[in-house]
Amino acid sequence: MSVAAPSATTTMTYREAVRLAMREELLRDEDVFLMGEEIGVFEGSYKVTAGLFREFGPVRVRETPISEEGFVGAAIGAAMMGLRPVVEIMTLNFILVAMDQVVNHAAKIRYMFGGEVGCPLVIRTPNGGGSQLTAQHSQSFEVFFAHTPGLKVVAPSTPADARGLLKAAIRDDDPILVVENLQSYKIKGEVPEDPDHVVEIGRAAVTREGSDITLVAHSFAATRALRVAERLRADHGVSAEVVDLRSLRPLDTETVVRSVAKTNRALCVDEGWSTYGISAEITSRIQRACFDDLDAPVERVGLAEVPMPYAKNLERAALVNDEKIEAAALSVLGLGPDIFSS
Amino acid sequence: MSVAAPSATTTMTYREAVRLAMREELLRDEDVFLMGEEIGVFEGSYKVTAGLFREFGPVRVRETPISEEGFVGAAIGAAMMGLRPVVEIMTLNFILVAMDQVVNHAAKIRYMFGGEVGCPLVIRTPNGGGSQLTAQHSQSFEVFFAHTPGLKVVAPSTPADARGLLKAAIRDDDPILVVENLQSYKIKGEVPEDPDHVVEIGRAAVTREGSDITLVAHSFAATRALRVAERLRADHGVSAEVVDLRSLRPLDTETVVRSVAKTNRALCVDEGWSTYGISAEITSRIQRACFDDLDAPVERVGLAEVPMPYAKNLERAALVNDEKIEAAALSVLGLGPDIFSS
Amino acid sequence: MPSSVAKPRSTNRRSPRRDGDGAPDSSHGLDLYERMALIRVFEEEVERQYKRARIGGYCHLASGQEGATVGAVHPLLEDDLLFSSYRTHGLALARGVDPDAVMAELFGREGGSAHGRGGSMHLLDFSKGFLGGWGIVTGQLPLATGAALALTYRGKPNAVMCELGDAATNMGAWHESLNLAGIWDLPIVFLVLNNQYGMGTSVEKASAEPELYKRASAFRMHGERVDGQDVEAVLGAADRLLRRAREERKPAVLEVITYRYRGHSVADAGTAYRTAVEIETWKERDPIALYRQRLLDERRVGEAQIEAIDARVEKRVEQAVAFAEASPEPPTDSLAQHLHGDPASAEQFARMGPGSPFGERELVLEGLGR
Amino acid sequence: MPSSVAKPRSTNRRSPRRDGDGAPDSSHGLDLYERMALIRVFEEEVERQYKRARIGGYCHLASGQEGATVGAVHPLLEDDLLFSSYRTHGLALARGVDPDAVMAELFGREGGSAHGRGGSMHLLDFSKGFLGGWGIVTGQLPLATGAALALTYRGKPNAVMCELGDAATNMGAWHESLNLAGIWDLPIVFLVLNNQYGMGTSVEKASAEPELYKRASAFRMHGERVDGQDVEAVLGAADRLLRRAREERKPAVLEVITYRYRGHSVADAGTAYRTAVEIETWKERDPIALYRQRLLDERRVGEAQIEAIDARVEKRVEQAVAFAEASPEPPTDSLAQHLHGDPASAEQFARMGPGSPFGERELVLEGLGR
Ligand SMILES: Cc1ncc(C[n+]2csc(CCOP(=O)(O)OP(=O)(O)O)c2C)c(N)n1
Ligand SMILES: Cc1ncc(C[n+]2csc(CCOP(=O)(O)OP(=O)(O)O)c2C)c(N)n1
Ligand SMILES: [Mg+2]
Ligand SMILES: [Mg+2]
Repeated sequence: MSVAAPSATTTMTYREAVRLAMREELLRDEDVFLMGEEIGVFEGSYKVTAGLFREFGPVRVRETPISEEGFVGAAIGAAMMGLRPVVEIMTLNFILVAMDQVVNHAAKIRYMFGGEVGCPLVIRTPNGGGSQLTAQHSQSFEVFFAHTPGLKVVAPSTPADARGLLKAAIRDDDPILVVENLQSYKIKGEVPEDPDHVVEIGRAAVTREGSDITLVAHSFAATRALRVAERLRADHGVSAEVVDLRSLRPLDTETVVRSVAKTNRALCVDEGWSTYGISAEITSRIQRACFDDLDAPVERVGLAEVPMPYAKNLERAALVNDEKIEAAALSVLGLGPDIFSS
Repeated sequence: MSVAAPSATTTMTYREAVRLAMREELLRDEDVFLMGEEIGVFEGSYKVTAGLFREFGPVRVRETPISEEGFVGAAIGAAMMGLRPVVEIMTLNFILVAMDQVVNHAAKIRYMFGGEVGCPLVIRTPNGGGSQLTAQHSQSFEVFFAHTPGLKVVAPSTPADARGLLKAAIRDDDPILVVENLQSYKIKGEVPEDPDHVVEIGRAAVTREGSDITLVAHSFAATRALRVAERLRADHGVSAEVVDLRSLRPLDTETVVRSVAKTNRALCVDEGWSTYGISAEITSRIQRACFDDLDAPVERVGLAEVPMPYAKNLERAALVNDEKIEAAALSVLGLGPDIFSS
Repeated sequence: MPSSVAKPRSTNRRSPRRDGDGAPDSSHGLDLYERMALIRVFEEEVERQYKRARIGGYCHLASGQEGATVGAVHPLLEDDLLFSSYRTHGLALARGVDPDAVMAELFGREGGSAHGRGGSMHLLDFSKGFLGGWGIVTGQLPLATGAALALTYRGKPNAVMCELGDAATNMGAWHESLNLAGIWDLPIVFLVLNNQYGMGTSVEKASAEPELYKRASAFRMHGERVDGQDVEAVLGAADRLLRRAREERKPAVLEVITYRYRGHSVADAGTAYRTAVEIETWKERDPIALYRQRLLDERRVGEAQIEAIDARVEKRVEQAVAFAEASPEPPTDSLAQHLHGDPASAEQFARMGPGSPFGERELVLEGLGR
Repeated sequence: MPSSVAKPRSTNRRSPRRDGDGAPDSSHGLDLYERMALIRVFEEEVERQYKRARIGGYCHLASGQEGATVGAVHPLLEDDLLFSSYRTHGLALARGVDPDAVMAELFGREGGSAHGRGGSMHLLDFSKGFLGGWGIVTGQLPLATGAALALTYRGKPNAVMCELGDAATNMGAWHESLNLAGIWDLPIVFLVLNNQYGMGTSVEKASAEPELYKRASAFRMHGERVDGQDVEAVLGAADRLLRRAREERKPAVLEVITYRYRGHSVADAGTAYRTAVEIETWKERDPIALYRQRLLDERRVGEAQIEAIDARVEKRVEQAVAFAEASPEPPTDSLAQHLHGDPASAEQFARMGPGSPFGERELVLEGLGR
């Protein structure tokens, strides 16, 4: 496995990058197969698997009925036998019906049997809000899985990471949840051509250097953070550093802490609910490791703490957006109104 | 509803207090009924419902087959119709098969339908470790529910709170998870005799006053925290304040913050995994509100981040215990070895 | 503030246009026709409005299924209850939910049946005994089972009908719900609208027993199958099973064979997994056209009456659009409203404070009325 | 370090004591008897050791079910796979898992089949095709279905047997697993050990169709019922269905009627929900006593042979206890071992640091070998 970034790249969308990763791994390893609802003839609800059924046929690209508990469990069982299933859950929301299989089985198998059997399983699924998908269909509760020992959870924000982390996950011997994002699928970016290029699990990326504040984010929020950093520079002369976590469990505390030790201020952003969310853990770790470095409390921006409403204006008000992140960053920097104290 | 503590009390166990709460509410309101596996003839897997089936019969105390998704959902549907089901899940672990009904249905119903229908549901279930129950049967992932807007989550540690909070939950018009604890069932304490005494949801309790450090905990960890506070006094002359959260959502940030503003140091303890756990949120809120007050980083003690092992010695090493809490408190106080820096 | 826990009404009148044994008379025929026509025209308008971006999110049409929908829903009594999946417009309209409120919901307006919070998948009108509108496949089955339990608990003589799709019968919640209904003798009819596909997957591919009504036997439950393109056949079967549910407290499965002309949702062309010929063949047995022809052939009604209905229906849908357009957006500062219903909630959350400034701050400070 | 992903062995020899068509010969009879006797004696010892607090946690005995267990497991070929619930001692022993490793597991020792991490509910021996030992009711069904899929995927001629209890047939995962096995033509036999109760709830109370084998019909699947107190009858049926699974790739349900004498677990007296008479009546048809009598009656074996077996079995169990006692506890500093299997895991977690000092510190610093 080469991990240094190779030079030759191609431009493609995040969606294409995910597809490419699956195609390459299907070609590379006969034990790899895909499973999920509508991933074959229908080409995937979000067209991520388009073309793969035609190329690899119904055994390698196995269409399932709607029965997430059954087929996620079947994938776990197949993984125990040494196969490497890559399961698509149509959106993260639907994993709740398979929660027991993921949390009480996949995560526990190796440990509970004293290492006698493994579970090299990948579940990939998009999270995220927007597009008026409403309460039962717009959630970002990846924190449930990040909380669970025995699982690994990654959440790429760029096409290169989407391909590189999915490939790493497929080659990894442990159960991994790969969190994609509905808003990210159309993002374009450079992707290394080397079919053996993978992105290491457990390494955050400093996607923008800066000196005044650290924005910590993952998934689509990391894309937003980059945009906001630009705005902060252009409109306020603020130099923001952006840390894209990429991996939620393992979590690269070191990279986050190194950045905050430099900038002395941190804002954690994610698309989920803040309370008991991803950003709670990041905050906890920063305040411990950077206790003497911080010039202001670590703050968070997240989804309004309600189920996602349908009406456009309400949904807009609920979602994280660039303006909210910017206002929060300015507040942390003492450059805008203090929006945090209640 | 009287909320001031009445004078007349009776001594009983936590288990008896939970039972009494159910009995009183069954007598008070015909819309209240119990549901769950083995809660009737068998009298409950942990005997919490003992005697109630005999007294109230099979309609008010409804035994269910093993099908948590089905009967939790049925309770939600009955609650939509205005009944007040009190569901026992044998232990928290088994709620995972009903996760979709709890998180994607109960929590969302009122909001998603614009307030047109409610869901006055109570789910009560014990969490916790110990007794070698192993990986699939010893978990404390109440953080999943505390993270979910639309739910309320309470976690009493004393017999009085067990009764008072369960009664408050049954009378509340919203879906509530009441987290009991296998280790707490045998705890004895004073319980008010007034059948209308309830404990307000959303209020933490300062169960011990102190000036040097605040121990923040819930459920059985709050019981341990009190014991450790005594040890700290006796062995080290330390004056520890203990805040028993009692309610995880809503969370009484004010009471926690008031305490830490006084003691300038905080240690969060819970029986679950720390990473992305309850204590992450508590820490986040303390570091924000007490930024200028803290003399040391907020620290946490939790379960070792592995599935629960069976072997006695491993289980003991994994669990939170008084010694670990004490060592952590001393470390936060600068009175013992620094066990937090890696 | 609405009462925090809605209670079902206690009256139990039969709907006026039903005669004693479920066989429809001629005005009844017109009524059935009108309901089907309304649904069809309404959904065609929905698709247009979706394309104009006045409706968003997931939006599932059921054109072709009107015979199944109207036939199954019609025999419900006023105090019976109806639950449905996300393909819910037709079922709501058939149940008598106000088309204005349905269209306004799709537009995301305060005048919508869920005040703009729910959208296409989450219609609900408790006063009509229409209990949603649910987005997770089979999520509604346990709920409907619980509603039937509540009827029994309260000694009501009514029944519940719970609609689901063919593919939903492969979910675990189907099994658990039917088992509970069976052992508890609940008055509930599980209405399987078998439109041949779950998204792009055929029944044969997804279900080891593709004759879905036979799955009832796993619960010693009665199951039967009926032609969904024949609205009266559906009505007859549904009426029979509902009576049995009410009177004998016996659950049942009613499988209705039907077809959706459009894709799974408006985002799906619906052509990748089935042929144009197949779609055309089904259109030849369009439930509305067939029923119109039958009413005319049997001289139960005249052309003029039908045409009057067609015109009325068009008007009704136009009116619904006008209502929806005129209805205001929910106030943006009501974002946190309706999260909790207990009057003490504001006080309970008063000491929590915001997790993030755009988090529950609104919730605590505004939504709950401080 | 063990290979991170275990692979099933490729040999596919029939077990030596089986003849061509499943009818047991006389040495076979002794073998069946011995296996049943071993399980009985082993479990009686387990209860004693539990009472001496050398075994802890949940502990579910199956005395009375030995005919069902041994009969069903015996016809498995070497490369077939067996999954079970938490009532697993008998199934593990019947499958040939070393009694030493089973007892050591119950004692929580490093020499246990799961190196003391799993305990009573989580026995596993991949080398014997015994894949657990699972604690969530029906949790093992999807897994077993996936293992059958893996056999098919790899072109293996083998089958899976998946044990579950009667009450487990009320869970959704039962339905989903059987449906998948049905549509995918998987070689799997779902073995329902119907011991009349799920904890304290009778089959009649819990299952709308109490003739559980009939539930197979919801998947157009073959189902049958057999008397579990007759080990040879069980063996014959299991053998037939396993052959069919291997040769025709057809799943099936085998319901075995049996009884557990003890409570649900050692913590349950087992008397609140059933009468002493009921228990005694079942004991009259004890599978081991019946089979011993039959072997003697049919003169397939002599008293002396039986007595020799009884003695051997006692010795074997004593030896298992001795082994378990001698086996060391897992090293306490190995707490985090086995959490992850990928060799890169230590490096992946290297930058995480502890969430709490007793949290993943061990994990990062010790468990993963730094
Ligand atoms: C648990 C779950 N999994 C997947 C989905 C996505 N999904 C929505 S509708 C649908 C197909 C359902 O088909 P069917 O039950 O036949 O109903 P129809 O759409 O034909 O009315 C799927 C897969 C979902 N909503 N819930
Ligand atoms: C999902 C889930 N719910 C509840 C339990 C608790 N529980 C363990 S065994 C059992 C009874 C199972 O009965 P049955 O399937 O008949 O098997 P038996 O115990 O008779 O062998 C229950 C309720 C569990 N382990 N998992
Ligand atoms: Mg369908
Ligand atoms: Mg049983």
